[in-house]
Amino acid sequence: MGTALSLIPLALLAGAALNGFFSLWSARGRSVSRTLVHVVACAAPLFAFAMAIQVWRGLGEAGGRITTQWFEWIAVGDLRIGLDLTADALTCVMLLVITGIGSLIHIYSTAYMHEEEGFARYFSALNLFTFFMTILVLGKNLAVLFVGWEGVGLCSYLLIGYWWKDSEKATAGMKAFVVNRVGDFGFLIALFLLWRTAGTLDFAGIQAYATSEAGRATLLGPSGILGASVATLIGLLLFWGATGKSAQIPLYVWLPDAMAGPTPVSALIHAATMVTAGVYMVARLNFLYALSPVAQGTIMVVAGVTSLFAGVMALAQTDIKKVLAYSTISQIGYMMLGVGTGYVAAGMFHVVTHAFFKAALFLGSGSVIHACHHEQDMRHMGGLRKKMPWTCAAMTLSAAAMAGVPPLSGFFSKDEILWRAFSHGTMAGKIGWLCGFLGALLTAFYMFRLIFMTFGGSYRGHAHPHEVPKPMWMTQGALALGAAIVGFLGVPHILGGHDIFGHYLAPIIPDFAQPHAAHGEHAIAVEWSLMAWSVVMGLAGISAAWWAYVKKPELPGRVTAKIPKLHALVRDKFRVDEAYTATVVRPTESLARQVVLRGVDQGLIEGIVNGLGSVARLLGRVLSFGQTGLLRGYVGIMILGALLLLLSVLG
Amino acid sequence: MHQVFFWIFASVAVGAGLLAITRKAALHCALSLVVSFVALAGLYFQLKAPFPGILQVMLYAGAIMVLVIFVIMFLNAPEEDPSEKISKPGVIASVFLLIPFAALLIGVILHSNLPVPAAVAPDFGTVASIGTRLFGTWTWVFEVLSLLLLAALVAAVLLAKKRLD
Amino acid sequence: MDLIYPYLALVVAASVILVAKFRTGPKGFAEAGPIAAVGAALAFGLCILQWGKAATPTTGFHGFLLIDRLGVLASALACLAGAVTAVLLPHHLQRAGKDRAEVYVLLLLVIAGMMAMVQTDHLVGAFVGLETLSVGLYALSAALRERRASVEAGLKYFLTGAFASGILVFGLALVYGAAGSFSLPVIEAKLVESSGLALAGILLLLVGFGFKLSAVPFHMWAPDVYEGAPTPITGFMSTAVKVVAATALLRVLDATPAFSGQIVEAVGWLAVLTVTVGNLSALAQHSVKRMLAYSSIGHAGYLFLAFAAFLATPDTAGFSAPLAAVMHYLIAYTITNLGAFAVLSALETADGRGLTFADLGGLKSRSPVLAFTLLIMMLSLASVPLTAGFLAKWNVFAVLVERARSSEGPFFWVLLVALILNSVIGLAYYLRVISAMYMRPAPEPLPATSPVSKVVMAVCILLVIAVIWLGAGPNVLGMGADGLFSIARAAAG
Amino acid sequence: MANDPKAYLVVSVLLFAIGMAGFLIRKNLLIVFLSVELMLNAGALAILVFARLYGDTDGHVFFFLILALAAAESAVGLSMVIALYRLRHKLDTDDLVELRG
Repeated sequence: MGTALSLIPLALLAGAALNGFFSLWSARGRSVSRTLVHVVACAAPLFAFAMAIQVWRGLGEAGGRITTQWFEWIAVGDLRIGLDLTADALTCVMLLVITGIGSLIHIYSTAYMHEEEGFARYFSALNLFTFFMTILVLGKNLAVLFVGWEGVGLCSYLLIGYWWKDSEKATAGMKAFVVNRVGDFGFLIALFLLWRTAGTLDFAGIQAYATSEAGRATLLGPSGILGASVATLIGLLLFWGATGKSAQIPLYVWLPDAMAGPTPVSALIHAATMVTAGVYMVARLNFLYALSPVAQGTIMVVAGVTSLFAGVMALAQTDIKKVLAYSTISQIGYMMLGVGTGYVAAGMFHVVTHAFFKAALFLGSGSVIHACHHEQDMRHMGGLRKKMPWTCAAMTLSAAAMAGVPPLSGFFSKDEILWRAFSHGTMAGKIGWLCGFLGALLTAFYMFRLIFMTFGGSYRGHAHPHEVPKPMWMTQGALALGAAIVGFLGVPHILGGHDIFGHYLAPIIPDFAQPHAAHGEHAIAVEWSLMAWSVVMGLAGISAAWWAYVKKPELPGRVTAKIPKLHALVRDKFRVDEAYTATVVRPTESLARQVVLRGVDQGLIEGIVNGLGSVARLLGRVLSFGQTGLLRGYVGIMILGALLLLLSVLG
Repeated sequence: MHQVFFWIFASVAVGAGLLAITRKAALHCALSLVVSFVALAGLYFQLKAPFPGILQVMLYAGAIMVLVIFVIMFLNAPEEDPSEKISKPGVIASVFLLIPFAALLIGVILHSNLPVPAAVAPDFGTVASIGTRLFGTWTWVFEVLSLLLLAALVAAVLLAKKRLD
Repeated sequence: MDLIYPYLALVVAASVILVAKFRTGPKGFAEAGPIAAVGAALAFGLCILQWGKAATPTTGFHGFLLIDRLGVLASALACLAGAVTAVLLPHHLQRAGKDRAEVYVLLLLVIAGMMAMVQTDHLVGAFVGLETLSVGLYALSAALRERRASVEAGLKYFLTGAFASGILVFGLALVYGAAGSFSLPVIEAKLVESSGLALAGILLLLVGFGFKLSAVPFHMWAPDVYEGAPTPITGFMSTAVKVVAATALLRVLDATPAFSGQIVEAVGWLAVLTVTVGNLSALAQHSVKRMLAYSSIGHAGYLFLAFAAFLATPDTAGFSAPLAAVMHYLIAYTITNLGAFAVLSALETADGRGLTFADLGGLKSRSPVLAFTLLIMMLSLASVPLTAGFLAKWNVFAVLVERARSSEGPFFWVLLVALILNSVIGLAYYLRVISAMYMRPAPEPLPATSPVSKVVMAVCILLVIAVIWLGAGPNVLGMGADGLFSIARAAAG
Repeated sequence: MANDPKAYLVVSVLLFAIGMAGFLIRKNLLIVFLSVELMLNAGALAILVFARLYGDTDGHVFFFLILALAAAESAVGLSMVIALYRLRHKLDTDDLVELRG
């Protein structure tokens, strides 16, 4: 069984290496068979998927945990970290999603990237990305997870910048990378704190420590920083890292820009897998968060606000991929809210369902863009229902799932999250619920706005849209079908279901209990009424979209005209980018970012380049103080340094 | 008598040293330095180091400085060269940096507990004692030194030879 | 006698080149490069062979030559750097239209000087070794004497270096005055309590070694000299010199434990200054070579951070973790930086104009091997996981965390924050190189580069393998991620 | 030794500082070069003082080494000065500013 586990990443790595080789080969001007590249590219994740299924099925008899050790990787003093892999229920969920949905997206890509140059390089990076993603979820300790964490970031950066001739895309990749580094900063500090506190980075070891008497006492003890406990400090720093990777407030800014990459990349990386890494990490360390209500509360509030805020921004986008980008941020907010409640199965369930419907939506939007000759503006679409029936069906089904129409998957997963947040019994839980609840209305509205603008009415563009090739519509159809039915894995008890998903994850959740037990019978009544309310909100959103974009299509224009300022504000994404420029970017990030930008191209991120350019020039001046080439100056500074050294020590 | 000679040698060494960095013409500077070095040799004799004193006069003042003076006379353009001037910011920096620096070191020295001068063997500081030490126990350093001199030789050839390639 | 086999290899190779050059005269002597490379590689191999025996330190030449693992490791790194440089130099010199056998003689002598500097615990022995390498490097910097930049680099290095030598001599004098001997074991026995004279002497030594290590504020020469010197020589200077200077400084600091407490803060602040100035200045550069010059100043800062931890760690029997961290860092840094400069030197144009970021555009398709090499080297310098550079920095980090937790006051936390922040800054400019190679189009018109020899390519590939293996590889034949640590640990034992 | 050894050491410090000052105030390469010699001699004087104090011949040997070093440095330094003179016909340190920033 350990072999199967090892084969998952190794197969993907082999695929990446082979395709990398092909890429080098073709860079030398030799021709490489497309079919061969495609076969290698798709075989790797498919094989990994098969192995993942095997691991999943063998998990029960292996006692819920399969571990395999590769080799000792870091040995620094008392710290010994192995490159070890482990799989438990949580890992299996992620593995199946990554390799399963990953395979479909690889297949889709073979058709989508048909006309592109450098396809071998593209598939090499895609395989490599999947490899790192499996490493991320398979890691037995935080260090291995971090390797995957960095690796997926790097691949994302390569893939976003895939069309490197387009400087804007190259910059988007850079932005993603740099913002993620800001998050990694917190993550790394947390890593070291954890190591110094628990003496290990192994998940099992940390868990044993966190549940031992002494460990508990230390983690709950003061950390010496702002009165937070050690567990709170570590938890918040880890969440800081997660906000970067999982695009939560305040580090979400990179995700919409990352949509510059090829659409299948957006589907795989920026919807289905990588962005859920932060959710996975919080879920993985749920025993740690269980010790810190403050950290949990912070997560719930931040996640709730993110889901609402991103939903609002999705409303005003006209670029089809931007709508999906903001909706992804919003949906990850739901996931975070779910894991933030401590009942991680709720969040993880949404990870799964979201992977299906969001991947289907992205692939669908890719098909639409493909059909409309690289047109991304929904105002130049419309009426595609007749021209692309398969795509239309798949996207509508997925949108309905996301909007929470029962009995599609999104309904069950989102409902579970909202209910857990509501019954969390804290103020933060209530805030999170309220935001998520309002967000549900927005979700339904902007999703169906997208559907109606794209497929409803008549065609407003100039291209000649047509249905996409078979591998494309079939994969998105498969995903949409999944989006429709996967929800039945988590039908709650009150609807006569067994919450199979929740029970499957029960071993990794320390206090797996239904709130009913704590709150008694009336909790069931609450659950019922929340559910009904959510459904009403979802339907209300859909109706509003129908009313606004089908029944009275002139209405949005009138509304916009009435409240131009508000609309402009929303359309400009609340001017967050600008606010960033003024507050965060300039003092901290500017140094790094500016030079990166200058190196990449001048004038890329709107409006800030000039300001940052002068900052960097100034900095260069200040730091090359005395670097005039004059020997006398050099010696003078040396003497000054020696004098100060002597004075400070002898004095 | 010893005292008097010390003051003479010391003041000549320091005074000539000062002239060596303040005279306008490079040639004058070099000649002042030779004077300073000869005065230093006198101090070395007082320190019971006759062989270093002789080396100082013969090799330093004699050979090395002659080489420098040769180069100066070869290269220096006869007319007034702006580079002969003394840099004013340099003077200010010297005053602000080096006076505290020297004062600090002098303070350290004056407050240190130096040992009472040991009684020395009669052959202390002679060619024989230094030679025995250098070629006896210090052979390794001598070997490395030979590498240093070889490197300097090759470097001089590399840099100054006119037609090398 | 077997103690000096590595020296013999170097000196014999140097003599062969000299004699052959005399015989061929002005025609030039094309085999000089290969002979020098073989000589240095042979010396490297002989150092490796000494490793086992060096577990118990032996002395020779009346105690002046000391063969211990610390010295053997540093010597081996110097030989390795020298061998790689000797491989890169012919290409570089031919492109400049020069065929200068003397350069290789000097290179070999410099390596011998480096070995002499670290394989001794006698201050004068170390000093003479240091001067040998300095004199050689002054000349090597100016080796392209028809180029103004090269001569200027040589002269600047010479004048500032001679100044630093003067300070070093005075520092030696003060230490000698306090202890009555130049021998480090004697000094350690004599200087049991702090004295002003000795402290001033040690600080002046710190300035002298800090100069060689290009620690701020004694670094001013470094960017100019690194930029002006022939690129392979710059690579050599930025690696081998740092290795031996750091090792020798460690020996001095190790022998003066009575003063550690007094200078630890000063060293720490030097470190903070060095990392910050190095990394921030690197951000502002246009020339890749100059950027790498500042980056190497930044890396000297990381070494100084480990020095601070070393000084603050109580002297105990057994190995010292900060010392091991320094050696670990030096191994990783040497290999990585050599790789970076190998690529840089291969890419340079005949006119000697410095490479800008734009010149790197589209390198991934123009020369995939060189681009990939530079990619890996940049990742390693930025200490991205799975590279040698990551483990090395992790080690420095670990010893700082250790100090921060066991010492009073926030001082080591400040150092820790400096390390983290600068690592983030560092990423920005290393990434800039990667983005130029992989994301930007090729410059128009393409710079006229000459074809790169197979040997240089092979060296690049070997260095890439080494960086990845030492960062993530299994422990095979004593090498690999884990093996690297045990080597550093053994050297620090 | 009739005098206080500290007096000799003060002379040595003064010469050392004068040598350093030469670096700061002069532009002529050759004079800067002379300043190096001054600094080295200051160190040599201090070492001879201490050698006398301890009655230790090692100091004298080191003096010999400094002398050899000075010779080697002057050989390299002067040949570099000549190389520069061939290129620029100037001996001004302020002229060495092509590399900077």
